[in-house]
Amino acid sequence: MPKEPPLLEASSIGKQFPGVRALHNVNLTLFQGEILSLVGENGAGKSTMMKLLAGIHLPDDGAIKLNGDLVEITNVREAQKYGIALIHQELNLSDNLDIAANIFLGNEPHKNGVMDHNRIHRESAQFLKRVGLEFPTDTLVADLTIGHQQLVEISKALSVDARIIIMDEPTSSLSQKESKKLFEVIRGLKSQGISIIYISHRLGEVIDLSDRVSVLRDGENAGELVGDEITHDAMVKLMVGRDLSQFYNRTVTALGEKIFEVKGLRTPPYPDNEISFSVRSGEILGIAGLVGAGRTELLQTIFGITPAVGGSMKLNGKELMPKSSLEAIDSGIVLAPEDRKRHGLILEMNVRENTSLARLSRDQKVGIIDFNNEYELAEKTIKELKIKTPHSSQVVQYLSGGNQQKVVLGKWLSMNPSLLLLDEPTRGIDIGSKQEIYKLMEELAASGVAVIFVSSEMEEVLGMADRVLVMHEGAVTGDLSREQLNEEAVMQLATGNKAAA
Amino acid sequence: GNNSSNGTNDGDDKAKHKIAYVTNGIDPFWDLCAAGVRQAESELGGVECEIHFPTKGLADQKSIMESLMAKGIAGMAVSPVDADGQTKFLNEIASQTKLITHDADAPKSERLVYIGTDNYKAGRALGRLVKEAIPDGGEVAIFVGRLEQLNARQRRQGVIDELLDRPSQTLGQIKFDEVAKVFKGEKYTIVDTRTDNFVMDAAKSNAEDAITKYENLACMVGLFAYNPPRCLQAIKEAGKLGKIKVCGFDEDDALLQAIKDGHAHGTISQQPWNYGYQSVKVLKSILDGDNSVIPPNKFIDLGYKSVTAKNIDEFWSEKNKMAALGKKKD
Amino acid sequence: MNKNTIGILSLFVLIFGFTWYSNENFVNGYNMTNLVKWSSLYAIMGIGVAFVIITGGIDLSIGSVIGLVASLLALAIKYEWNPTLTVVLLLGLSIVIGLMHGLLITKVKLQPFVVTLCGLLFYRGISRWLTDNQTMQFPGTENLDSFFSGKLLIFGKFALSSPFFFLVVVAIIAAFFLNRTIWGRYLLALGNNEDGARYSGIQTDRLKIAAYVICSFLAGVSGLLFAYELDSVQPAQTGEFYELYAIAAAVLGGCSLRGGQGAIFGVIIAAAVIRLLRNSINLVGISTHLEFSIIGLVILGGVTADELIKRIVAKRRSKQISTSKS
Amino acid sequence: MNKNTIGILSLFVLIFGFTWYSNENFVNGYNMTNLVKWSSLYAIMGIGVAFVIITGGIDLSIGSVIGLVASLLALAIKYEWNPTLTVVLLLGLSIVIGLMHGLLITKVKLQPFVVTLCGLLFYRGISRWLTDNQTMQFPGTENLDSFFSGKLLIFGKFALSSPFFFLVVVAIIAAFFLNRTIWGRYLLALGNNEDGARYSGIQTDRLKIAAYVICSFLAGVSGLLFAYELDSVQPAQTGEFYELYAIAAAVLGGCSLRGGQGAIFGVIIAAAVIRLLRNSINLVGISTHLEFSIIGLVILGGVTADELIKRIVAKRRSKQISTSKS
Ligand SMILES: Nc1ncnc2c1ncn2[C@@H]1O[C@H](COP(=O)(O)OP(=O)(O)OP(=O)(O)O)[C@@H](O)[C@H]1O
Ligand SMILES: Nc1ncnc2c1ncn2[C@@H]1O[C@H](COP(=O)(O)OP(=O)(O)OP(=O)(O)O)[C@@H](O)[C@H]1O
Ligand SMILES: [Mg+2]
Ligand SMILES: [Mg+2]
Repeated sequence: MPKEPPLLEASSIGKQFPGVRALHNVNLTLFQGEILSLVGENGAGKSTMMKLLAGIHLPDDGAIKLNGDLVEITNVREAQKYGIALIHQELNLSDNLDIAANIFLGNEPHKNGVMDHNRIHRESAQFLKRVGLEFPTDTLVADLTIGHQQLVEISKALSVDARIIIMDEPTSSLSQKESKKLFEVIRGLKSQGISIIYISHRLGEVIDLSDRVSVLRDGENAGELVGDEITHDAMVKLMVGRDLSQFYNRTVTALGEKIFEVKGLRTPPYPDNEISFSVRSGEILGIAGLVGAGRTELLQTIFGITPAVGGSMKLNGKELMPKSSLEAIDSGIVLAPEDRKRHGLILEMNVRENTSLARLSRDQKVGIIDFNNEYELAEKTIKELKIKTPHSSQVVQYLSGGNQQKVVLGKWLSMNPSLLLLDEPTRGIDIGSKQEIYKLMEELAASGVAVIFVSSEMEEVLGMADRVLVMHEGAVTGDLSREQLNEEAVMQLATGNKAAA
Repeated sequence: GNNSSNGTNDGDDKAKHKIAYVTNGIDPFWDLCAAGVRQAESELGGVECEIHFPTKGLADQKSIMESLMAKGIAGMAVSPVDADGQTKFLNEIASQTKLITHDADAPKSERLVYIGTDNYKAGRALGRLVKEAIPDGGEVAIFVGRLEQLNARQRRQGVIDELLDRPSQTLGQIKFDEVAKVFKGEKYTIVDTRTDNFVMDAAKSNAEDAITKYENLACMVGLFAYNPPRCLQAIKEAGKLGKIKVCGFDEDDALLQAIKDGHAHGTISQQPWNYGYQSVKVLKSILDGDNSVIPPNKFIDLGYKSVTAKNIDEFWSEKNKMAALGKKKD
Repeated sequence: MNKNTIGILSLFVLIFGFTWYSNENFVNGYNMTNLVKWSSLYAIMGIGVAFVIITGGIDLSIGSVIGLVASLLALAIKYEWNPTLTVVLLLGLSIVIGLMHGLLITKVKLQPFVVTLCGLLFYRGISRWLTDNQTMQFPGTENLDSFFSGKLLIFGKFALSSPFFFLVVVAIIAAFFLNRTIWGRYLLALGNNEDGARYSGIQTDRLKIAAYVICSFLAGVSGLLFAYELDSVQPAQTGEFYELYAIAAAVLGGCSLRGGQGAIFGVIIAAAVIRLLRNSINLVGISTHLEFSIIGLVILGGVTADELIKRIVAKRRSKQISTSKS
Repeated sequence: MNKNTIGILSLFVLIFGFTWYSNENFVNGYNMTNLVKWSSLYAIMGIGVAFVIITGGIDLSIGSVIGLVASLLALAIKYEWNPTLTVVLLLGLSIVIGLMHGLLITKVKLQPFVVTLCGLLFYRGISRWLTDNQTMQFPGTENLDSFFSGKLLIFGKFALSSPFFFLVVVAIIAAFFLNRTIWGRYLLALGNNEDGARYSGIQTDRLKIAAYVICSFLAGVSGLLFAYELDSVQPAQTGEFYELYAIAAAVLGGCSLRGGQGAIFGVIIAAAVIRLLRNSINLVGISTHLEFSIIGLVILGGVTADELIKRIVAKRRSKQISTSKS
């Protein structure tokens, strides 16, 4: 491990938001050419800490030293000057502009304000090559997949000549394959002497990648792990303050009848591919695949958000082809969507209003809301799902990611669905909440609900699914039973290699 | 419409002079003028008239006139929104077509003749009506759409000067009084002038508010056609019909009815149909080569008419007749 | 009552007090009758546009719809149609107008600003054209007249006029709809997050269309009320600029143009503030030329104060939490 | 040239052809001179508001700023101020106005619609008040007159007027600014994703303020041009409703009200389309009463066609992608 003085040293950092103490007395050091991982539960303050380093927020207390010199990073431009680049948790590209424009945004080579287009494109091409993205530099960002956009963000960090690149959950929307590619890029950067701060809830990645791990809990330092100390259990213990054993302890229950069947379903983005499969009651079916494999589209089609262009579906023996989410819900299908904040919740409404949103139309015949009923439903949901919220009138915006996801699930569970669709149910969710969500999935399956879940996290797929469908470019390339399940087989199928099945 | 575009037509069409009648905006007043235009068109023959009501003031009026020039028009009668400011432009028009002004003059321009009324004199006549209505004197409030228009200012000044017994001023050199000021004369006090920007509800609520504010209000004077009816409504709703007198300008039916019923004292009418009718008639003569219609001072004064209970029936039936005549063509 | 409503209510009380202090005639029965009447007329429009604003949309066509309905009413009466039938047809027409706006916005996915701006131009033109731009009156429809502009004497000279009763009905239904029914909840939800609402099984398109229908319908109702109130229609002018006052009332009353927020009571008070201002300007004797300026300043002052107060409250809250924690 | 611009250009050609066919006088020098002049005046306003729209904002105060600048100019000339100095001061004033809008929007975080709506009311009132609502003229400022409304004869009766030359300068600078400079790029970026732009180190607030300043400044320039073009100012009327035409031109010309999109050339053509329509209505002999309706319909038709074409293109593209994939 590096012995020279730290490149970056933040000490006793404190940060306050209206209503929240995000950071308190936090210390962080980073050495040259090091990959430091930052882990912690949702809301532990990881992103906030990084935003302080990148000049987006100002710390209330504490000091930051770069190369031993005390610095004050008051805006993004200064951070860039110090060689710090942050790749945000949420993508922050302007998708009306092309790749080159985004890479150099805010940092364009110019003469008196007049941009040097040629240089922008020429140099962008070099950065793209470094991260292994083979697109013309004038491709609109809107036309890229999320994974590719992520690589554009990294190119952007490279373009400012960063010595410290901070990546806040860069893999949360990447598939295994893309993640692997990203890790190569990260290691390449490290070998060039660039320091990386890496944030992720995927502890496997953290173990693979990190030289050192710093753990945050409730906005404070919870401990540090170096080298061999970096194990799953050790990190979890520091994060949640106790042991979390038996992570995926799927107890396989007896499966019931086939309750949901899809025949020759064709989704709008891949109208030529026919998808067929079935699920039994009590079964947890996983869907694996690379980003853009069409998994989200498949779930959305089943849920009626993007109606199918062909094929048929049968639920509980009844034919159906929902044209809207309402139809799907009415027939017993519910979806906890991939993008929780955009699709799953009404962020500015409270827990009570969110949990009752779908159910309102059921409980009331004349359209008048029964507030007592609504309140009871919310309290019941909070208790059953152990949602951490001060009261049912708390605005969901202020809940942590895991609790937000539980609100989404609570909304649907009150509908007593026969088929529960989960799209990346644990994306961006910390390890403790993850486990609770897994438990919930199991309980539901045990009660006879059929569960279909899409996940890009291999461990999760392997750990939770009774059976796995693998998709590649809109087609189902494999259907693996629990016995056939292994990482190798899934990866082969996910990359379109049917022979593996 | 369409047949005007294929120029080679029967002789009948060829002989017709194309005349444009351009107003300075949209107002009930112009509807009656338009009626006069239509009447003259059908009565006199040999002319084809188009009427334009510019929606939004000067810019619209200018671009409409430009389009008319482009289209090729033999004669044009216009009521300039701002006579002084438009002089140059009017001269440009006058160099290409027979131009006359109506309702508002542009004395510095090369228009052939002006057909209209002396609004200051008409205002003084209105002042005399007020004096008749409240011979013992009292508070008077004035209501008007906008004071940007010269005719509105002239009328208002005429009323004020008459009520304060000031000497008569000459049109063209009138000194205008401020708006936000009270003018106290021996018998009469002009307490307020309120504008409404042609917004009807503002016209009505201005009247209502004046009734609220001035408990001793004796007479309300409406300078634009729609003002007196709004005043009457407000008075009626306040239960002060007859207590507060109304004198007005122009010839809105509601006002005429009120004069007949004794709820309003009187109005000054410019007999707008004459504007339209005379404009067409004069233009036709000029276009036919007869310039004798143009008097030496280039002003055809159509005068005004004081209408009170005495002559209301006669006047109203004439108005109805003219309006109906004008509309026959449609 | 929510916090926004308290702000606007204070503003109302302030101006009311000031005007009363400046002119004691202000509170006499006749003036109060008028103030209530005009405020009611504006509030009805304001409530309509509030529904659209709650969905995150906007309706610039209100004034022109008012002009169109009033013009057509006058026209129909002139041609001796059955007045009651005409009124029903015109309300139907205003519903159809709202439906068209809604369909263009949800199905063709045009922007509300553009659709209703075109509506503003289109209906105004149609009104002028159909009536040949003639000023028109409403003779001899006594029943409708007292229905739409009748007065009920309460005491002394204070009377409540038809628009007030219309407002009461509209406000009660609107407040009930917004706060007590599932559709009101859905409207607020979709105004906050349209996708989220759709994923919860809410038929967002239908609800948005409904909001535009409500808005145009209430504009239609206002059109009838204004027509009978003024006993006269000027196709080119009746209703002009009313959309701006209606939107101002909605915003000042606590609706966020970003959607998802709205309070019927606030809108009513805000409409009253705007009318009160005009009344006050006339009574206090400020130059009528300044009217627009004062209204503009008060609205700006109102929303600025609102924003600043919100910030201070948020800051204070964060301080409380931090002291309670450490 | 981008795809949006082709759409609006076709519309222009279509209406041009139709009008020419209907009335051969249409293309005469005199009419073309006027068409170019009015189009230029509208385009300058349109370009101004385009900058604001690109940031995702809106400016409703343009017309009132025009009215205010024109009124103050007339007032200053009446009081015999130095005309050139006055012009400079007025342009300074319009910059200050834009600055205020920008500050209220970025610092106090008020919504652009509200701020500029209040501006619309406020400046109009001030214009009326300062001038006592009198129509005013511009006597004896010959130099400025020929600067702001001079004409350059090209051939026959066809002349290019000052507004056209102003437009050329404004358009070139604006297009250069938007497409070639970093600030133009920043505007587009922040209009699309404000947080993203800020995280890239762009000072989004300053740029937004700059957009409002540009818009008000160009409104000020338009105010001078209109004043000299018309040789007269009506404080209550000059500029009224121009904001709507300017916004319509910007939207029709390819700016999305959601921000992040804009094309200067498109705005110019769109302004020309709007003027052309009015010219056409007068020349073809359609009732002037219908003018608004036709403009409304054409704008609506234009954006609808645009939207539908975009969808078809998107569908075709997605098909190509899916076939190339499988
Ligand atoms: N701009 C803000 N305003 C108010 N509160 C904020 C803001 N940003 C973050 N917070 C709060 O600060 C706390 C720390 O948030 P932060 O985003 O740093 O957590 P995190 O560790 O990155 O969590 P996650 O794993 O979910 O990304 C949370 O309670 C969050 O709600
Ligand atoms: N709203 C959209 N507009 C255009 N293309 C889309 C949209 N949503 C998805 N796609 C495209 O459809 C394809 C399938 O995407 P989908 O999101 O279903 O993939 P996925 O397998 O669920 O991947 P992920 O892991 O990112 O969820 C991809 O090529 C994606 O770019
Ligand atoms: Mg985070
Ligand atoms: Mg997906």
